[in-house]
Amino acid sequence: MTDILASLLIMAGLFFFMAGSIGLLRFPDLYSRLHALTKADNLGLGLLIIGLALHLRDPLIALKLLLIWLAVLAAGATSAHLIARHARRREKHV
Amino acid sequence: MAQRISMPAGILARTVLFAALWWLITQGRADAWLVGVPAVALAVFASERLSSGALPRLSLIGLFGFLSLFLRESLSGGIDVARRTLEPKLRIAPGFSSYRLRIQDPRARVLLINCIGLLPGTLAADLDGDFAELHLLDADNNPDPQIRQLEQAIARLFNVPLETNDD
Amino acid sequence: MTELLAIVTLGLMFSLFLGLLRILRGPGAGNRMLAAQLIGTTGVAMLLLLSLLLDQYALIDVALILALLAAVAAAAFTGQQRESGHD
Amino acid sequence: MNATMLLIFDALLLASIIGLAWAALASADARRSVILFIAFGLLLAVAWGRLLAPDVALAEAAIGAGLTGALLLAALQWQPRKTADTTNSEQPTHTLLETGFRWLVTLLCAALAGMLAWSLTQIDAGTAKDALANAVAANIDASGVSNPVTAVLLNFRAYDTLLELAVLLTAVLGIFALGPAQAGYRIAGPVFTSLTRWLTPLLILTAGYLLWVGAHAPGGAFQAGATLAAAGVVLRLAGRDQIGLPRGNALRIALGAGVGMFLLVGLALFALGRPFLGYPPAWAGALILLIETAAMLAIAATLVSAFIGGQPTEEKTRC
Repeated sequence: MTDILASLLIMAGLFFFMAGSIGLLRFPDLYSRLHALTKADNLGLGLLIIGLALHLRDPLIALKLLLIWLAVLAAGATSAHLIARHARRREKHV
Repeated sequence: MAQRISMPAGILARTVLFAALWWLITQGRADAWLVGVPAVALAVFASERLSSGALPRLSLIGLFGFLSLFLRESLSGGIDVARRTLEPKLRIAPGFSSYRLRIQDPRARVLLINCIGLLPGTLAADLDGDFAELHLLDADNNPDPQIRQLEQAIARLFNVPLETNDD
Repeated sequence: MTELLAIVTLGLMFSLFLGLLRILRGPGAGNRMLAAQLIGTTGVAMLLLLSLLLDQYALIDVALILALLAAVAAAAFTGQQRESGHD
Repeated sequence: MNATMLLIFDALLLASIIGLAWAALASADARRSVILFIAFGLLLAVAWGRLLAPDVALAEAAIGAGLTGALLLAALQWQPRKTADTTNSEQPTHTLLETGFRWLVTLLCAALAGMLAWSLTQIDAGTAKDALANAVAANIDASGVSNPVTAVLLNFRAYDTLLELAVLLTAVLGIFALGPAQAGYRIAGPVFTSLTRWLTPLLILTAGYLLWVGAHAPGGAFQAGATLAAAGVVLRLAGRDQIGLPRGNALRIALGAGVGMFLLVGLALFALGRPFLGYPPAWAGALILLIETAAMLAIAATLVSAFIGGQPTEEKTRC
């Protein structure tokens, strides 16, 4: 039962990764692509990690995976803002 | 203003946090503390040196409210952007807007800026004084209510009041 | 379950492949840097899956390092040097 | 089923890595090359993981993807920018000399690749690999550690690692010969500053973990040193002048710590009537940890010195 749930979560994770990559290709400008990257990939990684943690049934490893997700989440959100800011300031100064 | 934790209590809080992280990274191995004690001490020292001031006293109920809002909103943010990318006809109308932050605490502001990027359709592209410049996936939607909701949750988390003079 | 993990690992590789098109096409450094961030996040996910598939616990540590250092690269991209002499 | 999946995965990974390498080298725009190189490093770390070499994967993730990328991006900033926007200046114009030089490099690379391919055919891969692995496995109990890679690097082939650290020390002397450090970075905005506040302690803890875990699992001084150096790099990028790098004599001690500790341990053992760096098995674990700690500090100080691009100035300007 947990394995079914884990499988579903892992597949949902892959789905969001795919969506993010497609967004990166389809969206027309840098800022819109950043939306796709941060929102879809962070959700994708989160679902995948919850799925893996359920599958592993080891709370200690699960917490470490959660730490990795938090690190990616915080770093990803910060990077996205910094890249957007970098681009925006350059636009304004040219 | 927000309630602050005194400095010794702040060092204690950091030590507990980093010791817990060390325990987690090393997966609870007891013999790791030989390296762990100096590593945690160095991390506490660095964190204290880099800190902008005393730690705020976080509210536990506020944390619960913030986390549930955060998880709900990042889920809907991901679903929203996935829907937009996968639809045969790209239905986005990108644009910029400006949002006046009502929260004053610098830490709370940074948290808000970072979280805005995970909400559906919004991304903070710059922060200039009290104004955050937002990039919107769909400029026809007014993003302010959902950000205000997040801002309120962060204010409760940090135990700080929101300015409420104008809107 | 391992079949599923293998399929998802491969799927992530396909997803990353799409991201590579953006890094090649650009335009501009900003677009390339955001595609590099995508590769970082996808790399973390792939390493976590591989650690189970190959039974290599250490790959979880590699994923942690990759997550932290990808942030350093993004920071380096946006850091602005002071003009020397006028400072 | 799984094997087929992983085979396709490998093929795609390989194609991506070669494609990125090619694109990075073929680009005329240096900024574009550097970003492609960062992506290349990220993928290479995954590839080393796939090849069951987590030690190398850790090193590649820390040094290849993160630090070298930051180093190259910083180096780009020191060059005067040709135009405000270099995004589309991808039309190469070469002089005859440059073209000749390119061909020379290509020829030398091809010759090297040929030599490597030839030597590969000369190795009786199976027996050579097994002989070495068996030799390591047979002596691992006496090495003081249970990670075979660390056993080789810090015990069986400690001379090699000592000389590697000496090479790093020489490199940092070369960097200092360039003169005083480059100008720092502008004071970063609140979001960037906040990144340094949580990333720095996390990098310190992770470096400590890699140092400790190296004794019995993938990790070690080089990976730990690079991770620690990343903390210094981020702080400098955020516009801080105090980045944990000591000045003056303390810096000299830190830079020489790796080689110094190695020599100290080696000579002390020598004085006690043992071979140079021939640890007594009962002490081997502790001595290796001691040397690795010193090596980690030296490597971190070297990498941060490389990032600031010269000798740190003694006087304090601002905090």
